[in-house]
Amino acid sequence: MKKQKQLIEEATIMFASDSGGGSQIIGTQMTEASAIAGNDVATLPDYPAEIRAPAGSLAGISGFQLRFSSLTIHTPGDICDVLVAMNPAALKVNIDKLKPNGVLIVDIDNFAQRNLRLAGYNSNPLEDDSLTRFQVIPVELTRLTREALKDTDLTQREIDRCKNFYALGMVCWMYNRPMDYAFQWLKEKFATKPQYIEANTLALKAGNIYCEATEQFATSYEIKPAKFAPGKYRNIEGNMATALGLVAASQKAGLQLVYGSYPITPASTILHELARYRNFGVKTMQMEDEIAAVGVAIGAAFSGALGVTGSSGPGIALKAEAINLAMIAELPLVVCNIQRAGPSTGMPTKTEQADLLQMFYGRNGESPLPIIATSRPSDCFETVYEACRIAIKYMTPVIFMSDLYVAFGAEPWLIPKVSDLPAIDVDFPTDTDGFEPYLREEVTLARPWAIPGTPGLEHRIGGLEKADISGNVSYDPDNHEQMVHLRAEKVARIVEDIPPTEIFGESRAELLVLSWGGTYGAVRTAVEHKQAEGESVSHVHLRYLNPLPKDLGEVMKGFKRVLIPELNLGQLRQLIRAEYLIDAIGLNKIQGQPFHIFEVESKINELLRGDV
Amino acid sequence: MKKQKQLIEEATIMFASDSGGGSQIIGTQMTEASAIAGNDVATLPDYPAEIRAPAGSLAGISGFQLRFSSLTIHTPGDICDVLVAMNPAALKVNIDKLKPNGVLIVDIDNFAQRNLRLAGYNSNPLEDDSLTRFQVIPVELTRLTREALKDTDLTQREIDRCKNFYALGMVCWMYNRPMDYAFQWLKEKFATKPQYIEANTLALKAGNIYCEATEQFATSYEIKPAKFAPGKYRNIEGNMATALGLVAASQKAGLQLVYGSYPITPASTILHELARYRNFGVKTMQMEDEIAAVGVAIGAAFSGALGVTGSSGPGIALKAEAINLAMIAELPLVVCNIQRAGPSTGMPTKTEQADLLQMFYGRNGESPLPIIATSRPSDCFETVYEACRIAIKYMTPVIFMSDLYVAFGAEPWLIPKVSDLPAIDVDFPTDTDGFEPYLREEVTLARPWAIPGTPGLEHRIGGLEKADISGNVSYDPDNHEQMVHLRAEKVARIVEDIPPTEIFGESRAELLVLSWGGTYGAVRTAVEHKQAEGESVSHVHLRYLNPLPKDLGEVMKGFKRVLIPELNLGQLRQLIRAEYLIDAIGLNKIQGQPFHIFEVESKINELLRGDV
Amino acid sequence: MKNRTSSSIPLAVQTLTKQDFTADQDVRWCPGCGDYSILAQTQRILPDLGIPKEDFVFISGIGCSSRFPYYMNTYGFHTIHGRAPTIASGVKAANPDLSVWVITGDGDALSIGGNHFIHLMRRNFDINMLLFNNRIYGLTKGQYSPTSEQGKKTYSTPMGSIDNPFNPISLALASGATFVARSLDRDPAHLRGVIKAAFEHKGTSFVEIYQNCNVYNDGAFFTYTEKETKADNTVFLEHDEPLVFGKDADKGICLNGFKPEVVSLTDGAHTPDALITHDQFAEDRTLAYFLSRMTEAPGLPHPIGIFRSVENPCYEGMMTEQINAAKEQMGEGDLEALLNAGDTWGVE
Amino acid sequence: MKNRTSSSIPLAVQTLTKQDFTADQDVRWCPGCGDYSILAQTQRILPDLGIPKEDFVFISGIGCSSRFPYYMNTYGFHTIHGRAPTIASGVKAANPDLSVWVITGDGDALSIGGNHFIHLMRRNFDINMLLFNNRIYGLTKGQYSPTSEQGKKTYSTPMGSIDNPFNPISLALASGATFVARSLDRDPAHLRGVIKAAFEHKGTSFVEIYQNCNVYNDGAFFTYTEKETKADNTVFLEHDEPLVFGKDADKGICLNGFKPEVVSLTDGAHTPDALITHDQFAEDRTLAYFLSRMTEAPGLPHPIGIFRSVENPCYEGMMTEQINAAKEQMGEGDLEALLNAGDTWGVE
Ligand SMILES: Cc1ncc(C[n+]2csc(CCOP(=O)(O)OP(=O)(O)O)c2C)c(N)n1
Ligand SMILES: Cc1ncc(C[n+]2csc(CCOP(=O)(O)OP(=O)(O)O)c2C)c(N)n1
Ligand code: SF4
Ligand code: SF4
Ligand SMILES: [Mg+2]
Ligand SMILES: [Mg+2]
Repeated sequence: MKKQKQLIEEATIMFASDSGGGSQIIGTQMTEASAIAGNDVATLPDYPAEIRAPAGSLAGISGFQLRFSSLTIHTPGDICDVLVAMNPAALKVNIDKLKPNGVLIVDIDNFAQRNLRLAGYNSNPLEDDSLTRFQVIPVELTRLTREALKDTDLTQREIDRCKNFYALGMVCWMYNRPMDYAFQWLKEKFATKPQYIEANTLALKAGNIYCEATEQFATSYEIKPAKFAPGKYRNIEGNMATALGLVAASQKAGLQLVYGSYPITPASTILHELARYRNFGVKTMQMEDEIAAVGVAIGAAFSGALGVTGSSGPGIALKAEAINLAMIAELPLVVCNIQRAGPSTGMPTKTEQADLLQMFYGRNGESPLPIIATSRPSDCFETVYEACRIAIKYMTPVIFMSDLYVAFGAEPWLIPKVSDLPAIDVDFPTDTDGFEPYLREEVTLARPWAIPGTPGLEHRIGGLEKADISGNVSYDPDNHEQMVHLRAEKVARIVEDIPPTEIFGESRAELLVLSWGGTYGAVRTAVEHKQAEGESVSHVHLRYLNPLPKDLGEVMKGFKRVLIPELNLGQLRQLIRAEYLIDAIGLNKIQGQPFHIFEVESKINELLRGDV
Repeated sequence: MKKQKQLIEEATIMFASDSGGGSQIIGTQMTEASAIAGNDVATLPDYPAEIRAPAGSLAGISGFQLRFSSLTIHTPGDICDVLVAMNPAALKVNIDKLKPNGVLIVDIDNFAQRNLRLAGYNSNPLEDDSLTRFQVIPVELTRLTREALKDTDLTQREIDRCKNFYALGMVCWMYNRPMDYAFQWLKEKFATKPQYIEANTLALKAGNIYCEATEQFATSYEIKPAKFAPGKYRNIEGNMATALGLVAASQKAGLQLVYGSYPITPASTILHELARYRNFGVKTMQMEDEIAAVGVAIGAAFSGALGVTGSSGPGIALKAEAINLAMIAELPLVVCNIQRAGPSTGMPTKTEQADLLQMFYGRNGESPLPIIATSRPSDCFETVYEACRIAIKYMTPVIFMSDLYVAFGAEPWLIPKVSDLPAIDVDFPTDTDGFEPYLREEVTLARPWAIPGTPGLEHRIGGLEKADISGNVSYDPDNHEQMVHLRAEKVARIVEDIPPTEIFGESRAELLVLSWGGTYGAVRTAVEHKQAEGESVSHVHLRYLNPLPKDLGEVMKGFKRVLIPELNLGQLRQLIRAEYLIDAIGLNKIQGQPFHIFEVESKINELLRGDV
Repeated sequence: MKNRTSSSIPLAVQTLTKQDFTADQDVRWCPGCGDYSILAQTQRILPDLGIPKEDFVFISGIGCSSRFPYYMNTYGFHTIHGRAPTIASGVKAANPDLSVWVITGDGDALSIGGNHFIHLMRRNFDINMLLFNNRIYGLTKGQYSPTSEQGKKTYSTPMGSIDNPFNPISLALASGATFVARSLDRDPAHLRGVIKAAFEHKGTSFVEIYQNCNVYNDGAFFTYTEKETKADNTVFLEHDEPLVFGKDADKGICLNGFKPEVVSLTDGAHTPDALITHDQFAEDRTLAYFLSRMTEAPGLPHPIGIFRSVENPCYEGMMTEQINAAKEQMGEGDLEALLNAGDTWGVE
Repeated sequence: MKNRTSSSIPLAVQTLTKQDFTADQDVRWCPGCGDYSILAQTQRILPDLGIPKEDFVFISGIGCSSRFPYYMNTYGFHTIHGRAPTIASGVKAANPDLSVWVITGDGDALSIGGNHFIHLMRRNFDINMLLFNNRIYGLTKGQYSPTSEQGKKTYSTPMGSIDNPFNPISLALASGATFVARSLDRDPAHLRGVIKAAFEHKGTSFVEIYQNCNVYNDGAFFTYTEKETKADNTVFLEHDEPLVFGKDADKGICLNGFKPEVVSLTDGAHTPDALITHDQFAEDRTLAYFLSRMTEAPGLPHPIGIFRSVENPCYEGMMTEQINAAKEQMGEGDLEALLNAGDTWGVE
């Protein structure tokens, strides 16, 4: 049989299996291979809720969505071209994500009665008519894998665990991906267990050959490299980039990094990542709770280290009192809030951006803090680095906001040169002459970072209101008012560090779409599409939430209407309305899921044309 | 010598001494006596910062300001007619509060070199010219008291502690106050120490006679009773009224009251007060921290009690995560935030209203909660009662906001009849038929309060997102969105319980002054004054902050401008601007002190006339 | 509820079965997880306790273990991380008639919830706490916990953890716990017995259950639970019995000053009389504390069973007493009188 | 800093005086408060410790006691209620060369801060904690605390408190504290000695100091501090010495099973040899625990002194070791290499 090879622009694939089934692994393999092949890639892992559910149950399905493209892309895709479903539950959970006429690969060996029942199917969807709108490719994946590995020494159970690599081999064939990356990875991963290297390599190859051999697969696809700015790239997950950004900031500042944390999804992987950098002098401390975690970071900051703490909404709530202490003590501190879907425990493995106002206001009294948010995995590095820079320059805690979607997503990252990273100047005063703990730098209003161990600069700080300049405890009414204003002013002055707002599109148009955080990809793509259709719409994505860029009010004046899409009930909108008295319109989704591009597009359509 | 008696409308007196010196006691005595005499009264105790400082030091001064009037008053007064200063520090701390030509009574026996130095005086103010703008009445208070009590068996130290009653005797003479109330009080207070009754009674009388006898006092004043609505009155402090309101709500609802708390200024006295009501079945539980305190209240609510917790800003911050749990679990709970000056530990003995946005937004995710605020000591009862009523009716935590100024202030309270209190209906379901833990009442959207111990209604709740109706854990995207909207809608519907907004003054005018919380008195008085001068200004004071009254937008349209005076940097203003896109103007004071009437008046002037 | 004695059990109650305590939700622990056994034993023993189903309340924090209440067809509250003891205290304070159970994990109880843990112990509410100790954070996918052994390599400690672990039994004792026990997920009969004893104890009952997390910390307790090693590495505490252990009950534990010593019962040098006799009712808690420390000394067996069981007044009981006393002294609260107390005056 | 031995003390350091440690702020405790003495003894002993003033850091929570750092002319941080141990841990972790002191109260350390307290003990940072135990909340004006005796009447417990108090020494021991001592505000020499020993101990040192709050809990410890009663009601623990006490050193304490017994040394029936000999260096902490419980039995004297002092690796030291090991294994971190690690590709 003559196979066809077709050139396409891009593809989106979803791997889905029981959570122990290896979807995350082969998803990552395919991502790396595609990235190395020069595609732009974007991924979206979809972890099951909390605990490993019994095999075959709906609650236990783990998914990995991957989009790779010869064009620049910003999201893992609204809808999939291919779905690889390892069992009925995986099918059921994900079938809605497959586009009409999309390719559905299923392991039919797993479609026995018991599995169907576990997935809540009354009849076998492969046998009834429910899947006719797709190209269903049933594969005896279990049998074929066993067959391929029958000469290995592995137990049946071990053999079955190689099925995912068999599937990967198939997908590699479909998209003409070289398998070298996977071979290499297996060698490193199982360095001490050569039998696993062999078996998975066999499975991989067998899957690949299967496609070449069988008539089920007629066409393979080729996706050319995307155009990237020149430079060196690697594929990176959001939390990994955040961890690297923190290490980079500490190194550039010449400071020790002390990261205090308490495990919580989706922040934990920052802790895991940083714990591997002891050779950079990084001190990760898993503490008894979130309060202790921020406590050690504050203590470290007082001692002259870069103190950082990270958590997610419920844990951040617990840190509020201590963050407020750092605020009044005017110590540099970076607080990473990797948001997940709330309220309360909420949906811990789902994404949302509903903690913005919590970060603004979740502390008693007037407690202004700079807040910046990352927009995508590759942006985490730069944004958290900027958070560190501001914290040190202005002597203030800074809130860095990310979210689960960004934290767990991956995409190519243009690796910066260390020498190109912005300088972070640290000045530990030593001069006792005229030293005062709350004497401020004129421009930034930062107070001196005088650290224990410095002779002659002994002083006391604390959470009681402090007298201007001396820092002594003060109950003087006018002093309190002055200090409240000084602290607000200090944060306001950070506006000088914010570059002019970049408008994507015309600076005067019908509609401005204003966004922040992890919605960047969907919003940017939607606006690109609309602009390509000639619509009068522009996009501004905010990194700095507090203070807002000083030209933002002016920028918004160029537009008849402002649309603010958010994964919450309208939190940025509330701030924009209050600040600029603009009747900004919201597009609000609160489903624990990122925006689909089409959702943003149709809201734009609605606003531009009045179609509802 | 013939003494004169002069009829006046009102007077404001300040007693000031070392914190052990008894100012609070005689202040309270004079307040009660004046209230019983039919005056309207308002008080403002001014506690020193935290700890008892050494005798004679500025930091240790405790003050008590009292205004009594034959007219209706709303504040303890901007400025005093009389200052009783027991030592130089008391003088120094408070002299700015005495009006020009005001009466200054000092204990000259305490103006020795050492005391002057402790107070930071270089020269004796009684001897230099610094006090010429006042009517200084130096009294040998120490010597005179010792003289008067020389025949008692008390030690000199004990005798000296009676000085405050000597001073009270003098003030009673000045304002023609009967001393019976004080006599009676002494009898009860020192029931087991008759020698103290005798001594203080002697001192009281001696002070009174001293004024009658000496030429220093030429005029005494008489203040006629104020006009009150008919009824029975008592003088009440804010926190005491709050405690009574909670007991009343629990009794009317037929529920046990469980109050979980952890001591913190200025909330602790609610705990102290409630701890005295064991005979009402009130269970006060002083817990290990604020989290445990709200935890027991939530547990109690789950069990079918009225669960209440109280704290101040820093403690409230700690409770955020648990309050969020109660929100998603949809349990009735009342959270009392008795605000103090922040941020962080701030100025714990001073007042502020800067926690409003914290109460709105200080929790992760979308976490809407009803918020209501009391305006004055006598209003605490009704407002906290209303908080309980809403909590139970709508099955939701409710935030009750007060502040230190209201909590520690006192004024006459028209005692309600128990039968007149609004009904609080509690319905614990028992019918197992069709029972679902999250099946909602149609109008209020309240879910059923099915309590442990009820056969057949066994069910599980928790902080994970729950499926509509069944309350089971759900990760379904659409369900999450629906639940987020349902919870928001439930709070929004409370608007139906809010009476139409009362406008004090014309409903169409130049200026609306919009206020909330403890600023009521100063704002209302300022507006009264301006209205009396014929100015076009009205006043609306909000009890309900979330939701806002539904007619508020309409109401505000009747005014050209809206002024929002707040003891913060503009928190209600931020909400009003965002909600109504109105360019509301702020008058913001953040000094740990309440507004003076004149401050509000001059802002009104400025806005009405453009004088700056 | 505990004061209902078995003789007064209504018939309807006696006929409850395990099935009655099984909720309709799918159990979502990893296949093979030790939590299944604890759930099953609890569901099996509850029908025997003689109280109606609706009087049971299970309250948990967050963690794999804390999903437990969802699977029990009783009242349940899956609260927030570490705070279950506080919410349970509120439940019990408000309604002392309920049988209140706290389900928690080593992270939930001893890390974020450490403070509530020690305070619950000292207050002595009549609450039963089952701590599923798997020496790992299961739900957040494998970080070390406050009971993980020093040097443990986990995702958050790739070079090994450096904190010393807590001994939960010692901590509970030092906090004032009146009932302290340890059991094993893999010894169903013993587990049921301990759960029952915890229920029967009036006051806070603390039960540490060694629980296997087969995904993140597999085999952590196999020395104490598996047939080959169990007998030589554990000693089962029985009241008034000498501390004897070993496959053939051939070893015993003697006291040497304040130190425990293993002796052979077969070499003729020692008889059971020389051994330490367990006294779970000892007012003084030094013995119990001493036993709890045996876990750390090498060569010594691990004690399993009830360390201490002493009756002390319960918080909720004392609260009720105060209320009764107050009512006696001041009369049942009268709201009208309360509002009108103090100095009042009338205005016509 | 503690590893600087006295022989290597620079001259400048040796000449520090109490005055050098006195800050310019007015001390604002109530006249007569026991805090004054603790402050004075600390200021007196610090110059003798042989380290420069700038290396001292005092960290406190909130409470009367917690104002302490303001009065010390060293680095200081008056943090938030209960959290001082966490902030101190951060200070020490970031800079192990500093001498870090936590100043706390019974409410601060054992109520809101209980969790950080027990975790600090188990981590064994080289930090010294002085707990001012006045068995009351001073700063918030007189509510009962977790060390208040049951039945205590305070503003928040007009009918008496119903929780059992903690024994801070027992709790510290059970949490794994390596140095545990008790001293008295009114015994300046003893207090200085204990503070010095705490400083010299490498690892977390916990010192409970009985402190008189003359305003809200006056005389709480007079039995142990005042001349008339002190000798008969306290026993001073000295390493390797028998437990002897009484005005004329006429009484001693024997061990009976696990129970302490007071015996007379004058009736001829007992000699000092029969008494318990204190061993503060015992690895096993049962003796120390046993001594800590003596506070509760009636008739027994109250132990004052060092209960336990054992060297164990410190958290910050092990952290440094891991860092050194990592550097050795992987080489000093190279940022450029780190960013470029993994699979990279170039685009021209
Ligand atoms: C405030 C908060 N912090 C952190 C978490 C994340 N979290 C959930 S469970 C858990 C630890 C679970 O460990 P353990 O209590 O031992 O329970 P197990 O899963 O092992 O049964 C953590 C850290 C959370 N849900 N809430
Ligand atoms: C979060 C928080 N909760 C409560 C308080 C109020 N508070 C301050 S100090 C204190 C207790 C003080 O008692 P203790 O620690 O024994 O210190 P002492 O004043 O007796 O020295 C409390 C409850 C606070 N400042 N912050
Ligand atoms: S992760 Fe461990 S503790 Fe959690 S369910 Fe799985 S096996 Fe059990
Ligand atoms: S209240 Fe008590 S502890 Fe606080 S300063 Fe006064 S005497 Fe000392
Ligand atoms: Mg665990
Ligand atoms: Mg105290």
